[in-house]
Parts: sequence; structure tokens; C-alpha cells
Amino acid sequence: MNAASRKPLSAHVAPLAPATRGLEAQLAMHLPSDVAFIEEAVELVARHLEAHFVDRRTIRFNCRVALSEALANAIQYGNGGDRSKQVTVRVLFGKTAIEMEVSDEGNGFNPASLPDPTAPERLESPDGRGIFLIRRLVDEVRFNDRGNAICMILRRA
Amino acid sequence: MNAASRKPLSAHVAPLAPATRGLEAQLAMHLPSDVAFIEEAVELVARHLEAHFVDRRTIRFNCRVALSEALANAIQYGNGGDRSKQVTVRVLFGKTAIEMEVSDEGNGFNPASLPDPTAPERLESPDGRGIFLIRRLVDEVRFNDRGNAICMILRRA
Amino acid sequence: MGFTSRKDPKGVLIVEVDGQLIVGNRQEFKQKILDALDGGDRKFLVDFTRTGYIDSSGLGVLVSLSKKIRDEGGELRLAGLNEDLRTLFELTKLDTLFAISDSAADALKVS
Amino acid sequence: MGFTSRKDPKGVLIVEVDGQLIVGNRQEFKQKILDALDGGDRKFLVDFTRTGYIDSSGLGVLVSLSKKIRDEGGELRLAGLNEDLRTLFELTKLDTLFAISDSAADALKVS
Ligand SMILES: Nc1ncnc2c1ncn2[C@@H]1O[C@H](COP(=O)(O)OP(=O)(O)O)[C@@H](O)[C@H]1O
Ligand SMILES: Nc1ncnc2c1ncn2[C@@H]1O[C@H](COP(=O)(O)OP(=O)(O)O)[C@@H](O)[C@H]1O
Repeated sequence: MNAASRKPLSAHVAPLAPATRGLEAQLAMHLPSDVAFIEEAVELVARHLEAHFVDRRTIRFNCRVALSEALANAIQYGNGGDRSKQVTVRVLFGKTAIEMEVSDEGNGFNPASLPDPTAPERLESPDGRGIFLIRRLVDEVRFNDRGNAICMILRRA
Repeated sequence: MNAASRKPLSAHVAPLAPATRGLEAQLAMHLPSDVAFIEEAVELVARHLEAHFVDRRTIRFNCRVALSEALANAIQYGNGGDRSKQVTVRVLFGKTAIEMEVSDEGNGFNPASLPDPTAPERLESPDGRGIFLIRRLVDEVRFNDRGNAICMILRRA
Repeated sequence: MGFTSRKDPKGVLIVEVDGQLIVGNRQEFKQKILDALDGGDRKFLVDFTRTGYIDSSGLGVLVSLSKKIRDEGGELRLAGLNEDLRTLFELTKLDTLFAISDSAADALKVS
Repeated sequence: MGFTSRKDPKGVLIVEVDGQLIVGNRQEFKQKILDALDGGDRKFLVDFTRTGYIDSSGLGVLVSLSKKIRDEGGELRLAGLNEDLRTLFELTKLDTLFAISDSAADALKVS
């Protein structure tokens, strides 16, 4: 991916009030594999993110979309919509970065093999934009080796 | 303790917006054993609590005081102000309750043996009101057997 | 949260997305528009003025609806995208696929 | 965050607590008042109008200062406690130990 084409996310993110000495905190959440929970989960994480950022724009939008995508994939592909399987969300509020990790109980996939959804022949496809969007909306994306956990990193300015 | 004399905390606490289906989340935080961190830690937890409650009054006050007391005890008595030792804060945002747990690396104490700070002969003492206040400001207090972890519970209305 | 629709005097069906258009509710949205298409409507305007965010499945449903509507000789326009939503369309190059107006009023002028 | 003090025309030292009075800053607060006591001040008013919360060590420092000031023939008054702070004093029965006025202005009238 071309770094210059990325939305310069970190520029929107201001650190908390000066009083902050940089305590780290981690939020953990489990949800059943049902897409009906995505909205509440995203909302909840967004509200917690707001506890750490002054500038709420990036939180409101980029984080919500990215998290929503990752949750949809974990629920639908990872856990195959099997409600007995859990999706785990972990958000690390660090001194210099925020990491949102979404993991599922599935077998994972190979994220390197995804086609470019902006190619002319794919532009009218209804699918295939999830991981692409995530990569554009956060500063860094990492997968575990198995491919059933995605970590989305936002650097603090 | 006389239940009737307690501040009826739960009455101040309203659940989140109706959209909430009751996802549970847990926040974890570690801090060095230095009282200078208490204010930021309390502030941070309060901000996260606000992500779950509409009514902010109880959060602003009761939770801040109770958490501040528990942190001061963990830092000063539990870890003896040894900065290399950690204090751990865990906040569970449940469907029907919020639990704030503070634990230290010390040997604990026996909370049942504390004298009543409102007794006439103790009224002018500068100390001994911490645990007493915690018990009055939250709905339920539990200690682990060793006495180095305190769990403060607030029930949601 | 939800979708409200009204008919403009010129016969354009305006659908407002109130909240999110994501995997959890896109089916309801799609059905609403398909039903109208079945009922004879041909001109559609989706108004995003009150929309928080859209995910890729929301974008996908717009793509497939747009195609279906064009196949029936109709047209789907989008309006009211804030800066963030516009960025989503630009990143995915879907801004080249849709007629996007600043506001519903603007969109109706050209219909 | 911090403590600001000013002298009223009648000679009362008014100390405002801006933020918290807790274990992390009570020493600074105590020293400020003890220095003034050493410097000859005898009438003190602590104004909590802009105070977020007080912990038990903050209450403790008020108790011990009050005693010290009384021993020197002086007086410590409290004012500006909101409902929450007042509850703390009531729960600990410290409301029986202190002269508490609604506002700094009220406190100064009776001094
Ligand atoms: N957590 C996951 N587990 C298994 N497969 C996944 C997971 N996330 C994504 N995938 C695979 O990657 C593909 C691309 O995903 P994405 O870019 O989100 O687009 P879409 O969901 O529209 O297909 C999916 O079709 C799926 O095969
Ligand atoms: N985490 C802890 N570890 C060890 N001892 C503790 C702990 N918390 C409280 N204590 C003991 O309980 C006593 C009473 O504490 P508290 O009610 O907070 O009043 P204070 O801190 O003013 O003494 C302390 O003096 C201390 O001996």
C-alpha cells in the first residue's frame, strides 16, 4: 500500500489533557457471533476511546468503520455466524498508540491474497472492501499467523 | 453496617441508552506505587465509567472517592510505596453491576478489625476513614482472603 | 436508527439513513428499496445527512442496488455525505460509480 | 488543580481548593496553611466551591489543621461544599467538628 495515499490519521488524533502521565489501560469485551451485536460493540468501544482522546473525529469515524469491518469478518467468516462461538475485542490504550484487536475462533485466512477492490473489473462487486478499508482507515494493520486475529493500530500524535 | 444509613447509590445510577443489549466489558490498568498517579487513574476510570452510564453524578463523586481511597491504601500500605511494585485496577462493566477491583502485591490485612472512625474518641483522628468511606459510597465491598484485593460493587438501577 | 422514506413531488423516492448502514441492517435497507422498485418506483435518492457511518457491506448494498435500478431503467442518487463518508467513497473509488450531490435539495434539482 | 489564597479585609485567609484534595496533594495544602499560621494568620476559610472530590486523607488533614489552629487561638471555617462533599462530612460525622457555611461570603459575615 502506498503510504502517501493513506488518510493521515494520526494528524487527527490529539493526546489527552496535559495532566495525563500516560497510564496504560486495556479494555476487553466478548460478543456472541451475531452481527446484531456489532453496532453496540462499536458504540461501546468508541465511547471508551473517547475517554482517551480529546479529538473525537477519528474515533467517531475511522475507528468505528474499521472495528465494524473486523467484527463483521470475525462473526461471519471466522465463526461462521455460530452464536456459541465468541468474538473477542481487546483495546489497548497506550501512551503512543491505540491498538484494537479482534479475534475469532475460526481457522483464519491469508490476508495477503486479497484482490484490489478498486480495480476496474471489481469496482461493481458488492463485496471485498472490508480489509481494504481497514488498511486505509488506521495507521497499521497486523494479522496473527493463523489469520484469525487482526490488530488495528492508531498512533497518537 | 446499617443498610438504612447507606447512601442509596443505585438510585443515582441509570442504565445506558435503550440500544444497549448488555455487552460486558472489562478495563484493566496497572500503575506504579506512587500516590502521584492516583488522580490520573481515578480520572481515567471515571471517564471510562461514563462510557457506560447516563447519569454521571455517582460516577463523578462516589466512584472517584472510593477508588481514590482503595488506590491510596494499595500504594501506601499494600505496596509500601515501593514503586517497583504494581497496583492493578480492574473494572468490570456488567449488565447489572459495575465492579471496581484494586489489588496490590502486599500481605493484606484484616478489614474486619477496623475501629469505627465516627466514635467520639476517634472523631478527631486524622486517619482511619478510608475503608469506612468506601463502604458508605458503594453498594457492596468484598475483600479477598489475603486482604490485598478489594472489590467495590455498584449495582445498576 | 432506521430508514424513513418519502416521495418528492417529481416522483423521486427519498430514503434517509438514520444512524448506521452496516451489515446488521443493510438487508432491511435493501428490501425497502427493492420493494419500491417492484412497486414501480424508478428514481431513488439516498440521503446520508443523518448517517453516522457506513461499512463495506453498506457500500456493497448500494453498489448492487444501483445496478439493479439501472437495469430497470431507473437511477440511484446519493446525497448528504459528510466529509468522512465522502472519504469512504473516494478510497474505494465508488465516487466514480455514483451520482453524488451535496444535499438532497441539490440532487432533486437535477432529477 | 491547586490552591489559591487571598486575604479578606477583615484578615481572614481564604484558601480555595481547585480540583481535588487527596493523598497526592494534601501535604502541599497543609504546608500552605501551616506557613500562614507561622506567619501570624489566625482566621482561615477553606473554600470548596471549585473542588471535585476529597478523600479520607484530605478530611484528615482538615481535622489536624483545625486542631492546630484552635490550639493557637485561631479558627478554621469551611465553605462552598456541594451536596456530595457535604455528604462526606455527614457520613464521617465531621460536620459536627467544623463550622461549615454555604458560601465564602456567608462565612465571612460571621467571622
Ligand atoms: N476473520 C476471518 N476469518 C476467515 N476469513 C476471513 C476473515 N476476515 C476476512 N476473511 C476472508 O477475507 C475475505 C475478504 O474480506 P473483506 O475484505 O472484509 O471483504 P468481504 O467481507 O466483503 O468479503 C472474505 O471474503 C473472507 O474470505
Ligand atoms: N491494601 C492494604 N494492605 C495492607 N493494609 C491495608 C490495606 N488497606 C488498608 N489497610 C490497613 O487498614 C487500615 C485502615 O485503612 P483506612 O480505613 O483506609 O484508613 P487510613 O488509610 O486512614 O489508615 C490502614 O491503616 C492499614 O493498616
